[in-house]
Amino acid sequence: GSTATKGTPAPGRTLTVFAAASLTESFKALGRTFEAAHPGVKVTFNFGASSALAQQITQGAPADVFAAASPATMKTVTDAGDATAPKTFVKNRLEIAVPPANPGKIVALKDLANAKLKVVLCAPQVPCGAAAIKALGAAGLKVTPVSQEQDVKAALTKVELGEADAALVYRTDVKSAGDKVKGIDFPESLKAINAYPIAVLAKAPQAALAQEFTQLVTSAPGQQVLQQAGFEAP
Amino acid sequence: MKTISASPRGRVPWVLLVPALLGLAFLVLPLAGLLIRTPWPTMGTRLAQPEVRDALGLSLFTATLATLVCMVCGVPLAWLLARVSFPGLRLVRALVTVPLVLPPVVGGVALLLVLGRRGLVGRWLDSAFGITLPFTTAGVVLAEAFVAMPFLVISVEGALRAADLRYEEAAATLGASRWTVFRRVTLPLVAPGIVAGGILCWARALGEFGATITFAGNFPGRTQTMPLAVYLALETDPQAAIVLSVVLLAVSVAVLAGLRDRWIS
Amino acid sequence: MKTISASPRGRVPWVLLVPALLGLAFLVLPLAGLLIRTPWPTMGTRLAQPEVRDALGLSLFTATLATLVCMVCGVPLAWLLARVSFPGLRLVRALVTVPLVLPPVVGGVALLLVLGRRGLVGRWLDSAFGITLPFTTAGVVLAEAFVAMPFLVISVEGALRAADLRYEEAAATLGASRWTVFRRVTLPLVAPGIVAGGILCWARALGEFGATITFAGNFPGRTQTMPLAVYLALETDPQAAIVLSVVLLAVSVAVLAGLRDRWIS
Amino acid sequence: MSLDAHLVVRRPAFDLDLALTAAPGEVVALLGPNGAGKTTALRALAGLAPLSAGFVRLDGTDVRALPTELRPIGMVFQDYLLFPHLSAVDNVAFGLRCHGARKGAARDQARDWLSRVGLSGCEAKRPGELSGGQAQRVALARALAVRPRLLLLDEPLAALDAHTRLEVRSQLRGHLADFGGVAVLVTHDPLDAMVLADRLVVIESGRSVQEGPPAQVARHPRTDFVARLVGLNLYRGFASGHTVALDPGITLDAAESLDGPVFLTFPPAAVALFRSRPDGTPRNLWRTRISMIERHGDRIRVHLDDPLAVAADVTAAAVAELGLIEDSQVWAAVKATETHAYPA
Amino acid sequence: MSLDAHLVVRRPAFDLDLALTAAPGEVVALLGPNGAGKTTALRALAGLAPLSAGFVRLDGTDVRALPTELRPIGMVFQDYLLFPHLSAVDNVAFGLRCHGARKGAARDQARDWLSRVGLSGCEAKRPGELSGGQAQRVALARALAVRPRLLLLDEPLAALDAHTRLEVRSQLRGHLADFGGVAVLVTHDPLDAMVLADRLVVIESGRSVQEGPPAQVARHPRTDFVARLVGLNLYRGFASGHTVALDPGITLDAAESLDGPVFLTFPPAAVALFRSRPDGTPRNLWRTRISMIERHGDRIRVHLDDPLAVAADVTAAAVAELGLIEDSQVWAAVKATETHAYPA
Ligand SMILES: Nc1ncnc2c1ncn2[C@@H]1O[C@H](COP(=O)(O)OP(=O)(O)OP(=O)(O)O)[C@@H](O)[C@H]1O
Ligand SMILES: Nc1ncnc2c1ncn2[C@@H]1O[C@H](COP(=O)(O)OP(=O)(O)OP(=O)(O)O)[C@@H](O)[C@H]1O
Ligand SMILES: [Mg+2]
Ligand SMILES: [Mg+2]
Repeated sequence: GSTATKGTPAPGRTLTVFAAASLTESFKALGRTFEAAHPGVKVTFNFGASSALAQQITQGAPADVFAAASPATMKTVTDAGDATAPKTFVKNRLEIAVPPANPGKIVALKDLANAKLKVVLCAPQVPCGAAAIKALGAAGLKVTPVSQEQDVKAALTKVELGEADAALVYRTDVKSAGDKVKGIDFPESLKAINAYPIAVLAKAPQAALAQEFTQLVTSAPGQQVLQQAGFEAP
Repeated sequence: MKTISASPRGRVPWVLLVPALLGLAFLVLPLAGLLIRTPWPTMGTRLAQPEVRDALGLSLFTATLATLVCMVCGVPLAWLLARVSFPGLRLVRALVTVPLVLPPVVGGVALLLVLGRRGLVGRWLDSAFGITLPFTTAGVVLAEAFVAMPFLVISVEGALRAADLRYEEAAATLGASRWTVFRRVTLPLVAPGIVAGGILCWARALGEFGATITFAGNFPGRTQTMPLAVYLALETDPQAAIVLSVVLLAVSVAVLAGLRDRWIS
Repeated sequence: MKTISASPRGRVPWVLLVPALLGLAFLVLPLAGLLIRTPWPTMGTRLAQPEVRDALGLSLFTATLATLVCMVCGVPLAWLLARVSFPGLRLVRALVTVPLVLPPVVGGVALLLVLGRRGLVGRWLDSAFGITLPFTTAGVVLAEAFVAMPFLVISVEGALRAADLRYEEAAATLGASRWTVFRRVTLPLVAPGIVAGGILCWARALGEFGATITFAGNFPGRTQTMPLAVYLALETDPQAAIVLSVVLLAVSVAVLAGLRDRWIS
Repeated sequence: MSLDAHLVVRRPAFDLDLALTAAPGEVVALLGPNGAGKTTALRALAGLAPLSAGFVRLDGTDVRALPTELRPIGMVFQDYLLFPHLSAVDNVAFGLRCHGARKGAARDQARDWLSRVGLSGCEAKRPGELSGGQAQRVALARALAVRPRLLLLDEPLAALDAHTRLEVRSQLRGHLADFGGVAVLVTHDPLDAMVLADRLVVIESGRSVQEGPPAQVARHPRTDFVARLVGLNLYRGFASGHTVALDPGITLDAAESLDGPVFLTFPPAAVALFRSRPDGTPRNLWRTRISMIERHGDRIRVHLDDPLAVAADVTAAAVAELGLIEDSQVWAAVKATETHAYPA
Repeated sequence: MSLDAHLVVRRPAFDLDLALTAAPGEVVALLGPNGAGKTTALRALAGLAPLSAGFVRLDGTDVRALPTELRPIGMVFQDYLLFPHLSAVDNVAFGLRCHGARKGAARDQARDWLSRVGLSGCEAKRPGELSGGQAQRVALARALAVRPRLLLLDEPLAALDAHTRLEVRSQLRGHLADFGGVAVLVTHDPLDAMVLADRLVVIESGRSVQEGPPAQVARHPRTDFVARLVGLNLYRGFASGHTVALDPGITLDAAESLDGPVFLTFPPAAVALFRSRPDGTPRNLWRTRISMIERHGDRIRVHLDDPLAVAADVTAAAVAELGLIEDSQVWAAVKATETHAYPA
C-alpha cells in the first residue's frame, strides 16, 4: 500500500496541517469533520514536535496551517515571514501527575519541594518547563528535579512507570493517560497557562481552505472537541 | 550410523561464556519487559488497522530501499577507504562517521539545509527538475540512508582490511581488472562482513526516527514509518506504542532470522 | 633515492569510484550545510559555557564507558554466535538485533520496565543493594550500551565468520585452550573488525538520544549528554543547536581521526 | 608413548579407514599419491578431523574424547599456518607459552629453536616477510618446541632448498632419535622417507596398501604407486617354479622359485632393447612397441606399452645407435637374475 | 616473446638486484637457497612487488608502468592461493573469463585443463576440500589456462607425489616446448631444473651467482650452493699447470692444466679413505679427520673436515672394514683423473 500512495495526488484538493504532537487526537477528529463538510477535500496532518515543524516550515515545507504548542515556536515562524497573525485557539494548564497510589502523598504544589521525592519537570526550554518555572516561582518554591524532561510525555512516562513520584504536566496529558496516573489540580497553575497559537501560512497552497480550517478550530464545535481532550478555551 | 564426534572442541571457557550471556541478557531482557507489558488481546485489532499496516509496509519498503542505496554507494566507498590511498584519507574516513554521531534530528535539519526546497542542492533540484525531496517517500529513503550508511561503510571497511590481499594479487595475475577483482574475488571473500553491514544498515534504517520526521515529515501512508507511528502513539496511548514496537520487532526479527542464515551459509 | 613504484595498481574503476564519491558527497554535504549555517562568531562564547563543556565531557565519558561495557560483553557474545553452535542460535542471533530496530524511546521504556525502580530486575537491585539506575550517570552508560552493543556484536561476528579457522586449529595443536586461542589468535586476526565495531559502537553511543533521555532523564552535569542538550536547544534556539552539533562532530571526528589510524596500522 | 589408532573418516566422496600403530620412539612415514588421505589421517590423529568411527590410543588411553589442545601433539601443516600477526620468534614461543613458560623464557627457547633450523636473524620477521622455505622451518621449530610426544609432520621439508633440506633432515633425524615419542611423517620424497622413517605405511584412496621397514618396501613393492616410487617395474603373475605367467600372456623367468600368485619386479636399467630379434636364447624376450621416450638428466627412459607396460633406461648412445623412435617396434630382454619374484 | 629485465627490489633487510634475460621459448630456472629472493624476483616480474629501480622489458617494451592485470603473464604461487569461494573448475575458468571467454566456454576449457593435470572428478571441489597436491595442480592449470606469454612458476611441483610429479613435469615440459613465451621457474629440485630448464640462474642473497645451461652449471659449479646441489666437492685454488694450491695449504693435482685462479671439483665417490698411509704415491693424498658419518639410503657419506672440508661416499663394507668412526684420523686420496679444474 505504501508505494501506491507515494506521490499520488489526492483526487481533489489537499489541505496540509502541521500540528504539535499533543494535538494528534483532537485534530484528527476535527479533520474528519472538515472532510465531511468539504467533499473532495483531504486533510493531511504532519504531527511532530512544534520546534521541528517550525524548522520544516522555515525550510519551505508546503504546509497550509501551523498549530504550535507554544507562542515561542510560532514566533520563529512569524519572524521568518512564513506566517502572520497567529491566533490562540486553546490554552493548557499544569497539573501535578502522580502514580495512582500516590506514594509521595502529594496533595499540593509545595509537597514537591520535599527533597526525598523524585520529581521530574520539563526542561526550561520546552513550554511545559517554562510554565512549571513560572508556577513554582509564583508559589515561591524551589524544587530540584531529578530530571528535566525533553517533553511533557517523557515526564508523564516517568510517573506512569513509577520512576518518579510526581511530575508537572498538562491537564490534557493527565487526561489522555487515563487511570495510569492521577492528576492533582493546584491553584498556582493559573499563573502558568500555556497558549496554543494557530496560523495560516504565508505561502499556503490552499489558503482559502486553511482559513476555513482555522475557523473550524476556533468555532464552538471545534472547541468542544478540544475541550473534551482537556484543553481550555482561550 | 551416527557420527561420533572425534573432535570435541574443548569447553566453552567461562571467561567468554559469562560475559557473553550477561551481554545477551542485557540485550534481551528489556525485550522481555516489553513483551510482559504488551496488551496481547488488543494486538489483533491493532494489526487490522490499515494505518498500522501502511506504516509497517512503508517501513519495510523504505528500509530495504535505503539499504540498497547504501550498498550501492557504501560498499564502493568502503573499498575506496580500505584499498586506495589518497591524500586526506584519514579525514575522509573520520568524516564518514559524522552521521553516526550527529543527533538524528540535527541530521534531519542538515538534510533540509542541503536537500530542502531552499537547500543548497535542493533549490537547484527544484528549479531544474521540479524535484522536491522533503515530505516524500523518497525523502524517507534518503533520511534513512543518510543515517544508516556509515554502519555499512565502516563494517565493510573493517572486513576489507581483515581480508587477505594475496587473493587479489592472484586474481590480478590472471588478468582481472580492479573491478573484476572487486566483483569476483573481494566481494565474495568479505561476504560475511557485507552481510553484517547490511543487517546493521537495514535495522538502523528500520528504526530510524529523528532524521526521518524532521526531513520527511510524518504523513500517514507516505512518510509515516513505524517509529513515527510509535512516537505519535506514545503521545496519545503508550500501550498502543508498545504494541506497535512489538510488531515492528517481531517482523524484523522474523526477516533477519529468515534471511540471514541463508546469506551466511 | 626516490622509490619508483613498479606496480601501479591499475586505475580505480569508474564503476566503483562514481558510487563511492556519490556516497561520500551524500554523507558529507549535509555536514557542509550545517557548517555554512553555523554562526561562527558565537562559537567561542558557546564553548565557554560550562554547561556545554559539562555535556561534552559527560558525552565522551559515558560513550567511552559504554563502549568498554559493550566490548567486554559484546565480543564474547559475537564469538559465541560465530563459533559455538547451540540450539536456538538463529533466534538468538536475530534477537541481538532487537535494540537496533526498537525506536530508541521505546528502548528506554523497555529498560525502565526491567531496570527501573519498579522494573523486573531493578526492583530487586533497589531492595537488595539500594541501587537505582534511572536518573544517574550509570543509567546513561547503560542506555547507551543497550543501544550500541548490537553494532559491535554484529560487525564483530561478521569479522569472525570471515576469519580463517585454520589458524585457530594450528593454535589448538600447540596446546592453546579455547580461551588462549581466542585471546592470542582470534582477537588479533579480527582486530580490524573489532576496531570497526568499536567505532560504530562509540559513535552510536555518542549520538544516542532517545533511550538515554527516557531511561536516564535529563539533568545537566549528571545525565545531560550533548545530544540531549542539542535537542533542547533546538526547541528555543536552532542556531545554538547547530553550534552544539558542530562541536560534538568536531570532537568526535578529531578523536576518530586521531585514534583509528593508530589502531588500524 | 605408543600409538594405536584406527582412523575412520567418512566424507561425501572420500573414505579414510586406516589402522596405524607405532611403538615408542618409532617414526612412521605415510606415503601415498595426492589425495590419498595422508593429511586427513594426521588431522584425525590431532583431533582436527572428527572420527566417524575408530579410536586413537596413546599409551593405551583413548584420546578420542580429548580436544586437540589437550593431546600431547605437535603438528607441522602442509601450508605452515604461521600466525600472521606474530613474529617468527613469537610463533615459536606461542606453544611454549601455552604450556606454561614465562614470556622471557619462552622467547629464549624459541630463539634457540630458530637458530637450530638455521634462522637466526629472522626472529623479528612476520610470516608475510618470510620466504616459503623460511616459513616452513619456522613451522617446524614451532611444532618441535613444545616437545610433543606425538609429532605429526605434513611434508615438513617440501619447501626447503636442497642443501637446507639435507641439514634440516639430519637434524630432524637426530631429534626424532632423541625423543621417546612417536612421529608420523607425510612425505613425497622417497629419500626423506627412507632416511627418516623406521616404517613406511603406504596409503591409497584412504586404505593402507603396504607397510613395512623402508628397505623391505623398497625391495618388494606391492602396488604400482610404490613400484614407481622406488623406480621398479612391477607386475602381478602366477609362478610355477622359476617361470612366472603375467596377465598379458607373457611368461618371464625369475631368480626365485615360487608357486602361486606372485609379484615380479625388475629395474628399468635391467631392460635391454634390440632393433631385431637378438641371437642366442635369452628367455625373457618379447616384441613390443615404444610409446614414449623421455630424457631425464643424462639418462633416457623409454616407455614400452604393448603387450606389457615397461619402463626401460638406456644410454643416449643406444638410442642413437638403434634409432629408437616413438611408435616403432623393438625387442626387449630382461636377464632372469635381475628379475625378482615374491609372493603376492 | 623475449624477456629482458633488471629487477631491483630494496627491502629493509634484503636487496634483490638481478638481471634476467630470456629468448623466446626459453625456460629459465631460478635456483637458490631459501630466502635468496626467487619469489621476490617472480613477484617483481609480475608487477606485484614494486621495483625500486630497473626495468622489465617484454619483446622490447618496458612494462614497468603496466599494472599486473595487463601483463601477459600467468603465475603459480608457492602457496597456490586458490580462491577459496570458487570450485576447482571455476578457479581455472577465472582467468579465461577475465580474458573474455563466455561462462560456458571458459568452464569447458577449464574442465579440459583439469583433466590434463589429472584432476577429472575434482571439478566441483572447493579449495578447502582439495588435498595439497590437488590444490597445486589446480593452481598450475589456472595459470596455464590463460595461455600467458610469460609464465612464472614458483615451485609448481613441490606438493606433488613422486609419480604425479613425473607426469606433470613431463606435461609441463611438453607445454613449455609448445609455447613461444618465456617461462621462469623456481624450483628446489635439481632434477626438475635439469629436465625443464634451458638455462639455470642461481641466486644467492638477491644476486645472480651463476648462469648457464643446466649441464654446464652442473659440471662447473661456482658456489658451494651449486656444488652441493649437484653433489660435488668444490674448492677455490690457484693453478700452475696440473697442480692446484688450495686455501688450507693443500695442493691437489687436476686433470686439466691451467694457470691462475681456478675452481676445483671432485665427486664424493672419487674419495678413497685409508686407515694408514697407503703404499704407492697417489699424489692427491692427505691426512684428515672424520667429523661425521651419515647413512643416506644404502650409501654412507663420510664428512671430513680438517684441513679440507670434504664429503666422501663409501660403501658400508668399507666403513666396517676400516672401522671408521667419527673423530678418528684417516688418509684421504683422490685420483687426479677425477679431479676437475676450471677457471674461477
Ligand atoms: N574438507 C574436505 N571436504 C571434503 N573433501 C575433502 C576435504 N579435505 C580433503 N578432502 C578430500 O579428501 C581426500 C584426501 O585428502 P587429503 O588432504 O587427506 O590428501 P593427502 O593425502 O594429504 O594429499 P596430498 O599429498 O595432495 O596433500 C582428497 O580427495 C580431498 O579432495
Ligand atoms: N614482504 C616482505 N617484507 C620484508 N622482507 C621480505 C618480504 N618478503 C620476503 N622478504 C625477505 O626477502 C628475502 C627473499 O624472500 P623470497 O620470498 O624472495 O625468497 P625465496 O628465494 O623465494 O625463498 P624460498 O625458497 O624459501 O621460497 C627473504 O629473506 C625474506 O625474509
Ligand atoms: Mg596433504
Ligand atoms: Mg619462495
